[in-house]
Amino acid sequence: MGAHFGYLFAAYSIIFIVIFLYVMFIWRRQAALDAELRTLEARMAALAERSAAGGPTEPQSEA
Amino acid sequence: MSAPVVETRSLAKAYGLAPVLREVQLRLLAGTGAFIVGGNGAGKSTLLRILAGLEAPSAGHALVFGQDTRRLAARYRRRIGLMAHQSFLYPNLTARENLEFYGELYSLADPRASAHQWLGRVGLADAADIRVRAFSRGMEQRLSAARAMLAEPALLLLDEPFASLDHDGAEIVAALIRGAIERGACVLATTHGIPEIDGVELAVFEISRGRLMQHARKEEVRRGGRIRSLLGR
Amino acid sequence: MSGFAAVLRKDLRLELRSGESTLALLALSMLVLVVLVFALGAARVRSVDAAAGALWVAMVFAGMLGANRALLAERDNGAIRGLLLSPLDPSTLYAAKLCAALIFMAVAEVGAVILMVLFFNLDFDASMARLAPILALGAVGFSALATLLSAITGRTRGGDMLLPILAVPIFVPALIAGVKASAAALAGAPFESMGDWLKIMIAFDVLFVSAGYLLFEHVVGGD
Amino acid sequence: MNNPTIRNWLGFSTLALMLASLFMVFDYVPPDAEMGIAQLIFYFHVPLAWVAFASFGLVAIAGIFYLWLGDQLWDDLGYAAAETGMVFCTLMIVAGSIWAKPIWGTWWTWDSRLTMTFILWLMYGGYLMLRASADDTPQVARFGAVIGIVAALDVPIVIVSVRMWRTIHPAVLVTKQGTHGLEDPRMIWTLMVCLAAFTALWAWLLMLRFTQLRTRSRMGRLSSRIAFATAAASDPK
Repeated sequence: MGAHFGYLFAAYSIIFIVIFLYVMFIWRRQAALDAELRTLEARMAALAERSAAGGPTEPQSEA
Repeated sequence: MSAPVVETRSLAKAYGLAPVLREVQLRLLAGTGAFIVGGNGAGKSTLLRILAGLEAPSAGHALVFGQDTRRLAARYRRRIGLMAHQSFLYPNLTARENLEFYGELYSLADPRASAHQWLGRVGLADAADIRVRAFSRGMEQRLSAARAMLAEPALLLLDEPFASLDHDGAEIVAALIRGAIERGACVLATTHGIPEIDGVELAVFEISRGRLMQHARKEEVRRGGRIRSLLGR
Repeated sequence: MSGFAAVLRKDLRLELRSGESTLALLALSMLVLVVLVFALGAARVRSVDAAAGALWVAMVFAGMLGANRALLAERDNGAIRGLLLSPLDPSTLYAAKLCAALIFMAVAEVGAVILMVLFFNLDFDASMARLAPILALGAVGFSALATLLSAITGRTRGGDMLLPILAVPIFVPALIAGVKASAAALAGAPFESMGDWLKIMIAFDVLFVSAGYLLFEHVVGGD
Repeated sequence: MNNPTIRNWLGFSTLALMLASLFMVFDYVPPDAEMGIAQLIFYFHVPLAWVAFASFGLVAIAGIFYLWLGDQLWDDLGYAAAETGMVFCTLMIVAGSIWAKPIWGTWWTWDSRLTMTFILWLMYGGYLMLRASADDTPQVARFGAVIGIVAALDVPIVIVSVRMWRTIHPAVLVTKQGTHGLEDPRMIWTLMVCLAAFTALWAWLLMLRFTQLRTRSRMGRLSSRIAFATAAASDPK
């Protein structure tokens, strides 16, 4: 009976390790996403600054 | 006054983060011709592909015959002729077989007769039974023009129709464009330089930095083009 | 319907002109059979199970190659765009492409069956007649699936590699049924005894021909 | 759905349920008389199977809605479901295999259920490879939707064919098959708690990944708008 404890232990640890790894993977993607978001925010701030300095830059329609 | 054949409303297109077309407002009526000039990668071909329904705009609307080009029903697709950079021809079929095949797809009354007629019009009657893979670039271009006009479309979209054509070939294609406009079709073409087609009033637009602008005087564009090319585009 | 006939006629004409696909399919079938003869060893080569298995392996590989080639012709000069721009319905295009693929596969299969009989020391007898409908059902199912999937994989990076990865697992039920029914047919079993296997294959064919017909418009064209 | 409160609440209940199920498996439930201690793997194996199949079903449903409505939301949901489904399906196969070794004496046998699961695993592996090999364009989203639908359509035929394949051939091993007599009510309770725990875990992971993919899609749209605005701002007056 105790002889099979190794299998039981292996099964449960693999399940939890893989789930943990998947959560880590999501976590790292989130970090990358946050970094991307920061660059976007920086670009938006630059854009706002430029439009404040250079007057109205609303797209005009023509043709 | 009939409804415009082509109408775009605040049309925009981006590939990834690169804006290609912005705020494009274009209105073209039946029986008129318009040319778009602009450098390589200016978005001319993209605009034609969107109007043909081969690509979806990122924002805004493109209407052809009053229909959104994103979902063009077969009966509207039937009335559009597109001549693109790629010829859409099968290299292993002869010129005649290519035209007959497309004639059948467009359910022409007599594909065989139409193919024969168009081969004559583009001056390829002698090459009718030669496979397209043996064609020169100029011959393929002429056949491509015939393919686009085969079903007498009400809207003709031509991407660089004069590219790699010699003087005679350019004359032939120019005559076909004039003929199409005269029979009431709407023609929209892109070119590098400003074309002259005798007896036809052409509107000229320029795409620059993704925006479409109309030019009243052709000279202006010509000068602008020269300056841009001096600056290395 | 004239569009269907036009596309099919054009595909057959192109194929007759070059014979590329059918020849490549035949050559690949032959190579697969040869490899399996060597891999299985002389002792097992007389068994009908091995012969039926080898035949279906050959068919799957040949079918994959054929599906890849069928859309290749449309990619030269961007002809597929010309087709999508024409009044032709995407579903009609699918039907025509499916028929063309089926015809090429049928020709390759006839060749593969002859080679199988020779390589596996079988006889040309009544069992061949029983084999024919089984192979036909298999070819319909595989062409239906591969025509749909190759339109997907042909437009992605590394698509040639992706086609077998996507197609083979989905084809498994028809493959199981086909191999089992073929082995039974070669062993001389009566037709009724393989009824259940044939039902599976028919179900597979009906499902995937209709799925392809309905879904094809979503995988060609646009963007 | 994207509410962080719900997400946190789900996360905490997952944790609590997981701890409860671990306690029940290792301390509360009596081990099976015949199969011994390794039978305890079963309490996690069955919930894993349930969430894996639920995920794959969700891929097909999301695919149908994507093709129908064209809203990016459905593609994000389908992608997230395929990914979590793949994680749980892999775990189910691994746990089942570890269970099979002491009980059946082999890691793997071409039993009908195992075969069916393996084929599913291959199908959705293909789906994820397709998504990984291409950029996230509307075109690839449609490809994913089509494959998700086709794979789900195939599942019933796979089940029938694989079952027939195995019943006609005698099983290689004499196995004590699927029908687990859960005679003790404690066994049933344990299984119920484990099912709840894994369903919560699945919902939590799916929500995390789905929210993330939603954010990414929205950011894609936003950055393209910023690109347009930047170009407009630098236009000559």
